[in-house]
Amino acid sequence: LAREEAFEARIDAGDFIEAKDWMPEHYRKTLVRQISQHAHSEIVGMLPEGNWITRAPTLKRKAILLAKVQDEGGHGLYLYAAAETLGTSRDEMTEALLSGKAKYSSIFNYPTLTWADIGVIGWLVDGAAIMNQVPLCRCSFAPYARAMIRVCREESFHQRQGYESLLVMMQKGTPEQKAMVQDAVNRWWWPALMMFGPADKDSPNSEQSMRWGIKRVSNDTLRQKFVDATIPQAEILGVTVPDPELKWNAERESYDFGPIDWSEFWRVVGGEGPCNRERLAARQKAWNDGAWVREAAMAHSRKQATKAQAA
Amino acid sequence: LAREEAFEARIDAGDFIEAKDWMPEHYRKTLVRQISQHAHSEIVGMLPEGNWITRAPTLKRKAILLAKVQDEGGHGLYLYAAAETLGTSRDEMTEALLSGKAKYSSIFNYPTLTWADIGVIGWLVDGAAIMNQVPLCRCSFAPYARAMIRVCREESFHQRQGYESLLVMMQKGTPEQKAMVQDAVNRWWWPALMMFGPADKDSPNSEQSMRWGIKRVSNDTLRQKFVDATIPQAEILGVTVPDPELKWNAERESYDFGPIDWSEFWRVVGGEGPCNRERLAARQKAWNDGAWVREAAMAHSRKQATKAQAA
Amino acid sequence: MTYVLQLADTCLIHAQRLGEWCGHAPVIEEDLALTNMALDLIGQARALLTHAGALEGAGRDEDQLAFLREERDYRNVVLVELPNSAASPSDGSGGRDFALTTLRNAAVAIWLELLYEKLLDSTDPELAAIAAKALKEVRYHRQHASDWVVRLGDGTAESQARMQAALAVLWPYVNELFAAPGVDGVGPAWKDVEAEWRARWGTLMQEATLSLPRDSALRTQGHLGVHSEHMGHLLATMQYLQRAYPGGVW
Amino acid sequence: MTYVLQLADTCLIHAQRLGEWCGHAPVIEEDLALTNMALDLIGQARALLTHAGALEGAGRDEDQLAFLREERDYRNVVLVELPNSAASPSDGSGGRDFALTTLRNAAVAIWLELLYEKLLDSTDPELAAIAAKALKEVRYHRQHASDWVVRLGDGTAESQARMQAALAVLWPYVNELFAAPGVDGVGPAWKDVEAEWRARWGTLMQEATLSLPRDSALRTQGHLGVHSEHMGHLLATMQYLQRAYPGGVW
Repeated sequence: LAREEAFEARIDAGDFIEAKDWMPEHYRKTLVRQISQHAHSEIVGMLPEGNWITRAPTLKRKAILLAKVQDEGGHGLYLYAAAETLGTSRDEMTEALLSGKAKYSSIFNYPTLTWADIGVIGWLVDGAAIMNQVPLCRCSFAPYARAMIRVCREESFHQRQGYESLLVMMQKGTPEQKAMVQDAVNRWWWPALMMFGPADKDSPNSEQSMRWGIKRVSNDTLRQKFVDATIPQAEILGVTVPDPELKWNAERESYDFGPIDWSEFWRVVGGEGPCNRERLAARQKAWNDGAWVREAAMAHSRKQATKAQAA
Repeated sequence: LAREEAFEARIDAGDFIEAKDWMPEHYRKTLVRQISQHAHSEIVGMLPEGNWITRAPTLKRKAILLAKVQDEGGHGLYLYAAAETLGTSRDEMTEALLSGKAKYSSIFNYPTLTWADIGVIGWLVDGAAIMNQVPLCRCSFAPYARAMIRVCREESFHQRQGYESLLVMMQKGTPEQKAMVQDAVNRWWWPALMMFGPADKDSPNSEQSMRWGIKRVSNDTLRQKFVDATIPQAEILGVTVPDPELKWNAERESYDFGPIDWSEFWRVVGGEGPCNRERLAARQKAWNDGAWVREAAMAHSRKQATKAQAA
Repeated sequence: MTYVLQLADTCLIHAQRLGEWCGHAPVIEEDLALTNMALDLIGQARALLTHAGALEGAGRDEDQLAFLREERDYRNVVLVELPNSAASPSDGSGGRDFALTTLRNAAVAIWLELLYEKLLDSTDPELAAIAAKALKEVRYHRQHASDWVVRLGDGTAESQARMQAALAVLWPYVNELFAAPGVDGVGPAWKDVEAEWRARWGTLMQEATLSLPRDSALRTQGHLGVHSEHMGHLLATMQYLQRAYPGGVW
Repeated sequence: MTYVLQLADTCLIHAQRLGEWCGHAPVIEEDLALTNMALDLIGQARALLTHAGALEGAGRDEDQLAFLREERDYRNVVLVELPNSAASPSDGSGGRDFALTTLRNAAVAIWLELLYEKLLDSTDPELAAIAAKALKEVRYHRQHASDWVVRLGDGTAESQARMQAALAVLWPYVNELFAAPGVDGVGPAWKDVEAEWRARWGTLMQEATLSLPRDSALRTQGHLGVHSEHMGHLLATMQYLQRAYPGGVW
């Protein structure tokens, strides 16, 4: 109990917690859940973008997309490693993902239907992710905070690349390309807003996380911040967002926006989104098809170890 | 021996042999080999054309190609049935094909690389097949002769459709389409000439087959006939054949043509053509993947029979 | 026009998937049957697309509609664009599962049969005529596919397990078969055939000793132009020649 | 120009197949490694295609060459266009076989390493510069892929069998790696690297406890523009956007 009080005091003082430090079990569990969920999101997130690697329209765009997806895989590895410092293993986390027990960001349960989706994912989805993650750079658990600093830096780069690719299409493209961009924005806008999670009043876990310094800013605050930052970008781009109620509120110095369809949010979280089945099936297949590879690698390294011992 | 003499006498008299009639073992074997080989060719022949069903350029062409491939499957079934009257089974024949023991026409070991190949296969490959098969309509074994009559009728239809599709491209198409047709002719011309088999002097089995009325016209004769019939069609089409030695011989009233690359012929027959491996692998995979289906169908019909008996 | 396109594209894309089987079926008889079904469906798609083009009045013929639209303008149900096997889920590639294809064939054939029956009374005489011709074809498809569903469902333990697994994959996508609205007098809302479809499907499942999966809340919207990730790959293949040889005559 | 295209297209198509792995590898580390290899190869292809375009002098840039040629104008070896799995042989679809992809990666990396080493002395300074930069990359590819070949060959009985089966599939296509003629001073005939390639490959096979299949008489001619049936499907996918949106700016 004394330890718990000391821990709380450290948190209150704005101290950072390292993996080797004592921490309450619930704090540890909350972090494992959040970090592994974040890692899973990076890995599952490779799928909708990977879907366009073979069809990227130019070699430059293909290279950018390959590099981006590679970064995401790297974030996944980095985050799995951060979670492992808390006493879980990658195999356990993988098992939780594949069995459906662990979640990943629902945004990746939407399909990438056109090339413009790739740009819009960079702009809106990475944009929302950054908005969510910047406060995590000050998360009380230091390894996660350090990971987030690196992740945010790379995500910002991806966001700018995505926005730039849309800008090219909107400013120099054909009417068909412009329509493609607008269509992609129409499909991704609401799911992007949902990325900040349920409204504060429906977000029961948030309070404890806030107290512990794992979460620093509330869902609705971040969502508002995202809308306010994004609408001017949309204007420069020359696209509209599919919200008839969106309008500038001079009093609040902020945009008002229409109600979110939470029934869709919960349906997708609950596993009935457009691509939930396929994303999970793809990861399961990769894992199952790869079993012989992983076994062979282990068998080979055992052989090498035996040889080394004998020598 | 008396039966053998009587058989020979019937052949000499131009009689047709039915499946129920007595026949020498060697005659039977020769026919089983030839008919099953012919059936296999129809079945394997579905693969290079099937390769373009998903990419046919118009719905009309897609429908024509689907119908053609369906006809080929039908020929295969019809010919397997004719071979079965000689006391072999479809499973035995299939096994011989999949193990590589039985042959099929080498022409199907060449790839279909462009849409024009589909037209050229109709024109040249079906054309050569018809040239080969018309004499078989008078084959001494009546079930085969009857099958050939039907097959030839449908093949002629395919040949005209193939030629017509080339004519459309050559007469109304873009320069790219015309180049595509010429390129396809360049690639299929020599393989088509090889479809008549080795030169007469290198065709040891032919003599016995001729004597028995299974084969009616020699390889070289048919090949010459094919060239003579085809060159005028090429001229109408506006394509050339890739043979610098081709020229009209006024004395023979026939075309002279250059030497065939028999080393290529034997390499492809021997299993080292461009697609031999893939054709066989495709058939093997279809057969293996389909095992559970065939087993289920048998199990179901046994169940039905048991029920019927019980009732 | 949208109503007609929803039917036309469903026939077209269904045929496209069937065409992938050519030369790879478990028995040659099925190579023929699947090809034949594809051929009938292409015929129906041609008639319906031509009619849709006429209704649109912008001079687009069957091929311009079939090959030169963008993905978001195709109105087929997602069910028919799913790959022939669920084994490679995300890239439109991969394998052929006879269980899945057989179940889908039966599901779509029963649905088309019910819709075409109602379309016989359409105030659009062209649509009624197309339905009358197509009805004979899809009745045969339904019979043939249903026979296979029963055979494979009530076959071996393995075949039943495969059918049950394929059914689990397809079932959430069936919801869309009852989603599109009707056009007064012209054609029924798809939900008007739902009760009868479910009744017939239930009977078939019973005969095939298969059990229905739990209903899913998935609501795909291919009929509104929102497809799965498989569609783009399918179209890349299907449209390739028309795209690569602009102005070509075939 | 043909000589440069033969290299450029081999890098390009090899990268295209590697790109299909993204998100589907046996371990995430390999998702990264395969993607990274694809990225390097795309970089090499870009440099080589740009150079080829300059040599041609018709104003075609890397993208016009990469996306807007017809199949018969691509000059890559057939080896790299083969699908990532031999399981679905005739339609370009189907699965990913890590054994096949690993062996192919090693085979191509050794080959590129040997060619690039010789190209350091090219009288074409641009080509020599490209080779110098690429050499570092393909050395790493060769090392990484070779490690996996050994690991999987000398791993479990299953992994060895899978490697041996994949080797049997690929082996006949290796012949083409030594088929193209050189250009005096500019670049070596491919057969000039054959002996060294075979020596290194033999060592690798020994270390991986794999046995070489019988040599095949197959002589594929992708480097002359005669491809396999897989190539058309690959190009339909790869070229789709450029074909469907003529005049687009990306």
